[in-house]
Amino acid sequence: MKSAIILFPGINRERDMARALRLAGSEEPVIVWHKETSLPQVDLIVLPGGFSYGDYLRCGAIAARSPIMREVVAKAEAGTPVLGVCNGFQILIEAGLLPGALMRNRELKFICRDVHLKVESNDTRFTRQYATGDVIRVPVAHGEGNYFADDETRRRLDGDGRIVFRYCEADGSFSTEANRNGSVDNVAGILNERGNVLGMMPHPEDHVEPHQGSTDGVGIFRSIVSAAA
Amino acid sequence: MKANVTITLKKGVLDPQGKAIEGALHSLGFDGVENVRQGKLIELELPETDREAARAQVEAMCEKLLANTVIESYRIDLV
Amino acid sequence: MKANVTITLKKGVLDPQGKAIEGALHSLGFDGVENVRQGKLIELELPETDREAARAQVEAMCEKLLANTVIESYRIDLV
Amino acid sequence: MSIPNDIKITPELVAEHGLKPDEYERILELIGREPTITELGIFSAMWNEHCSYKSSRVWLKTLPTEGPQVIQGPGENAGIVDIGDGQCAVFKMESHNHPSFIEPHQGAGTGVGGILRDVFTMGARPIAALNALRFGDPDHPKTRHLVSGVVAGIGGYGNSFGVPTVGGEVNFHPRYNGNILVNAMAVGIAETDKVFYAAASGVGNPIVYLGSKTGRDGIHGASMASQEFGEDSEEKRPTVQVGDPFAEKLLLEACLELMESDAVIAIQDMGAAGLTCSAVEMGAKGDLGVELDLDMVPCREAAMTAYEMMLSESQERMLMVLRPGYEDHARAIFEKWDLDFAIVGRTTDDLRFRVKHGGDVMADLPIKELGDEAPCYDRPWTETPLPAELGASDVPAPNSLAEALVKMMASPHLCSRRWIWEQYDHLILGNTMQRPGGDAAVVRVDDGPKALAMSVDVTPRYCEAHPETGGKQAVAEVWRNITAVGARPLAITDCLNFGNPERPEIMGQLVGAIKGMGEACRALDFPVVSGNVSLYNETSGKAILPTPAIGGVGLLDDIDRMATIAFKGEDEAILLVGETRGHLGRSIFLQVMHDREDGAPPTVDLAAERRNGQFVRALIRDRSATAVHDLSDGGLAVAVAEMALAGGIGATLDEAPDGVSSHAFFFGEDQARYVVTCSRGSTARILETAGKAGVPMSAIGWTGGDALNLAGEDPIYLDELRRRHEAWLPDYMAGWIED
Ligand SMILES: Nc1ncnc2c1ncn2[C@@H]1O[C@H](COP(=O)(O)OP(=O)(O)O)[C@@H](O)[C@H]1O
Ligand SMILES: [Mg+2]
Repeated sequence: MKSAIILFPGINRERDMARALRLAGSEEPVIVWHKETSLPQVDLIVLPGGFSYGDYLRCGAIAARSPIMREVVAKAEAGTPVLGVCNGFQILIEAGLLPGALMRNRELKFICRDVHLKVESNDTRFTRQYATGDVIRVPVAHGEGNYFADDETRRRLDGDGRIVFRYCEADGSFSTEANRNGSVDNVAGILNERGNVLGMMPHPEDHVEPHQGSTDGVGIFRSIVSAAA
Repeated sequence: MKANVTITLKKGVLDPQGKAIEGALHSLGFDGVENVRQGKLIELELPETDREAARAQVEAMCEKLLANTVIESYRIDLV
Repeated sequence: MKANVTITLKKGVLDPQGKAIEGALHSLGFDGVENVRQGKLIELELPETDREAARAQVEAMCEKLLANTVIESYRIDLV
Repeated sequence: MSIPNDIKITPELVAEHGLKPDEYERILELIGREPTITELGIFSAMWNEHCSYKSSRVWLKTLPTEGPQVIQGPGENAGIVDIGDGQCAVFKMESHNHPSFIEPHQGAGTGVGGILRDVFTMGARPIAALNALRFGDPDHPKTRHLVSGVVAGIGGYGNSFGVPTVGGEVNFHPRYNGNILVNAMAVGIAETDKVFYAAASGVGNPIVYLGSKTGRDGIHGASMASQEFGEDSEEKRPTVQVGDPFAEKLLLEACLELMESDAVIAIQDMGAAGLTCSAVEMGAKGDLGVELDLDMVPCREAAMTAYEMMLSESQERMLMVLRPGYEDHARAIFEKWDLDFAIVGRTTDDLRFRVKHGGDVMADLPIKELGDEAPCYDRPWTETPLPAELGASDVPAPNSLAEALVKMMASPHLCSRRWIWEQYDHLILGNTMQRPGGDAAVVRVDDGPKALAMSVDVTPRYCEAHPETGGKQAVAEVWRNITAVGARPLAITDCLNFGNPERPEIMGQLVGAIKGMGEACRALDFPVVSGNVSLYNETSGKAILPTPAIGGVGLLDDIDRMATIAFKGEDEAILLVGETRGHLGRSIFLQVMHDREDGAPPTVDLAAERRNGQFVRALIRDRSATAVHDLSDGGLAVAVAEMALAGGIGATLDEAPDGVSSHAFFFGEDQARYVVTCSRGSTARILETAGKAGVPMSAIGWTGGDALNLAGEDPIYLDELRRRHEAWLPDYMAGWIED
């Protein structure tokens, strides 16, 4: 599998992402600088985490308007799978590839800790290695992951099965405590209509080796690799 | 010409910062304060001297970058 | 009574946000824009009806919480 | 605030620059004329305590700084130790105390930025950050605001920059009410044959300015850091620097990218006293003169004077000497990263530091003397006498050991610091093998199997009682923490925070601490490779507790042979390593249960430290130990409680041995001790090996269940203990615990 990682100034989890892709069997990802205007032919485009442009103005806002994003949008519309994690999710939203908004965490503080996610659907190219209903443990590390969407958007997302991950307790139950950033409907990750663009706040790429405390995140990367095969 | 752009969350959009500030004000003893909302102010200068043209330019900036019109509305004041 | 508090960085204090926004505006083609500075706007309502008393209260809120007076200055508008 | 260069130098002006009359006399002698105001500013920056170490230099020289592992000791931006495979670890700790008190968020943030810069200036990519924080009494009206600002500032900077903040420590004590301490440490990895130093070489080589623009930030910041706070300091409100972690991240990437070529001859970050310090250091270290043309310096404010540009402490800036011919290559890289790049001067052969602005020479000084001839004081000092020992019988036993333990674990001194480290991204880079909460943080190097272990420690209440013992203990505790994860301690950095050295008793504290540190470093083969001194931490004549913070780094050869504090299974034996006499003087037990801080600190037996530590490390290496924790604040019961909470498994502890009273046994803070668990089957063998090695070791209980049972006491259920242990900090910060 060939993949490209888009590098915006201030992005800082590109190494974590590249390692996770390698471990899942991808070729070494190509790093594409934000000032580029074209992308190589790849099976996956990744927007990794970090603080593009310092998260100034709004998280992801400035990066979403950089030259490479026109190409990312075009490829996404043509069906290339796109994964945006954390800041990458924020950029996808700002670029209009995913609906809604990501606001300051409920308690206004940055949160770095492990969370549990419920895999709401394994009928996606990003989650086929899981079973629907699986609970996985992966870390979050963000200050603005509080997902918001208006009622209609939420209903549509839910109805179309496009809410892929929800924050939950270890036993899979939903609670306010498990939803520390305050997201509506405990949303942690969503798909676009066509099913080829996934945005999520948690960092599966940091739970891919036993030494990191869990390998629960590796399923996402293996799913992508197997879907591309 | 100088322009001040005020960007506020649309009505109905939850404002976690405003809420937190309100809570903090209450615990500092400012009991009656309510409906606290936080927004952004962006000041800028542009070479354009014609007011209408300037407003149009700043409006374009807002639409393209400064505001996230999904959740925010903006107001432009030329000074 | 409603109050709008505008909080801006004092002169000379580095404004990394303003700098980044300015850069982004330039690369979007708004070449001439300069001196972009970002501030905060806080809107609130308070039960006080006397203007002077209200102003004094909001001032106290600014000093105690809303503004970081080491690097920021604030302006209060009662509406 | 435009300052003309021909302003008359008055005694007042000299005093305002923090220079003593005799120091000014020395300047006159050195240059043979009255200095210009720009020159006075340059002298004040170079000769203040912060840059010149004038009060501490004679004593710092006594610290051991060498060893086969040391590649670079003190004297550069950071220390360097060999970690094998052609790689080295680059690290240093620095204080940002005064700025953090004035503006906690920006002050702490720029402190982190400064220390990260020190590390990547040398060509290392930062892989971890740590911080040692001291705040005033929780009841003091400013404390909450300071905690919240400092933590947000450290997190805000490190998170955005992209370095995991993996460890640190926090104390609360009324003696820090007016002077909090924010000490930040950074650790990076470089290839040993690709490290960069500050010394310039070659005449006529271009000096380039990189990074962000210069503003009027923190002018006099360095002098501020060397002045005692007065009651009016809050009114003075000096210009504080605002950090831009985004710019720093770009600076990191641009510098490392440029360093891949042969372009860089010398590099120095602009920290305290910005352009002045960095330029003088590059020249003086390379035996070269430096000429700067300030017209070329990128400024973000209009009409800045030479004086202002030379003293500005704007952040995220670097100075480099480039190999001629590489200018365009360097410029292209910095422009790619949207950073400023300007050629602002060149090296000369006349050993002068010459600064031009608008065609005029604003300063022309002998460059070597600026550093070498800085005042150096052997200040008078008085030794702190060792307080009388406090016997266990002088300390009333609690009604219930169990209740005392819960109370201690729920106190500000021992409660969980989760509220703090969850605001730090401690996982970024994917190499954090031990998160905050254990003995030492462990961060893997690349894809392993090698890892670095690191810890910062000092016990100020011991240092207050007897600085020499406290200095020794601090080094020993760092060494022990690194040992407890299975790593081999390599070297330390330090941050010596004290009051006004012009007072002999304070100077005596500094001297004592350094003596103790030196002794411990020698005994443990744990040399000092970098550090920082912060003096004048006093308000209205009241000094902080003497706080020589020590940051240590160790090497773990294989992450598969690493220990953690968590109990691993039911029914394992709990063993105590080291001798327990039950020392309660200056203990947390004494403080929490009796509101007392008296007695002598525990004795530090360095031979025992070494012997016991080596034994524990061997147990970890041969996988005999299933969990390991060193004993420190709160003693045995607290250590076992922490192990139980971490593993979610309870424990039952036997009674105190004959001759030691129960409360002294469970809460005493004797040094050189560890708690280790092992399978039941291996207990006898391990005890026998310990006996042969002369290591005191005894079985004291076993793991299992959902509660902690101290001999003869009601069970302490882990759920309840956890709730109490986790509650204090978040409750306090939410304002639920009244001032
Ligand atoms: N307490 C100390 N112990 C050992 N080395 C020290 C100590 N204090 C300062 N140093 C060393 O002196 C040099 C100058 O320190 P400093 O001025 O703080 O560095 P920087 O210019 O990077 O801020 C550094 O190499 C530092 O490691
Ligand atoms: Mg330095």
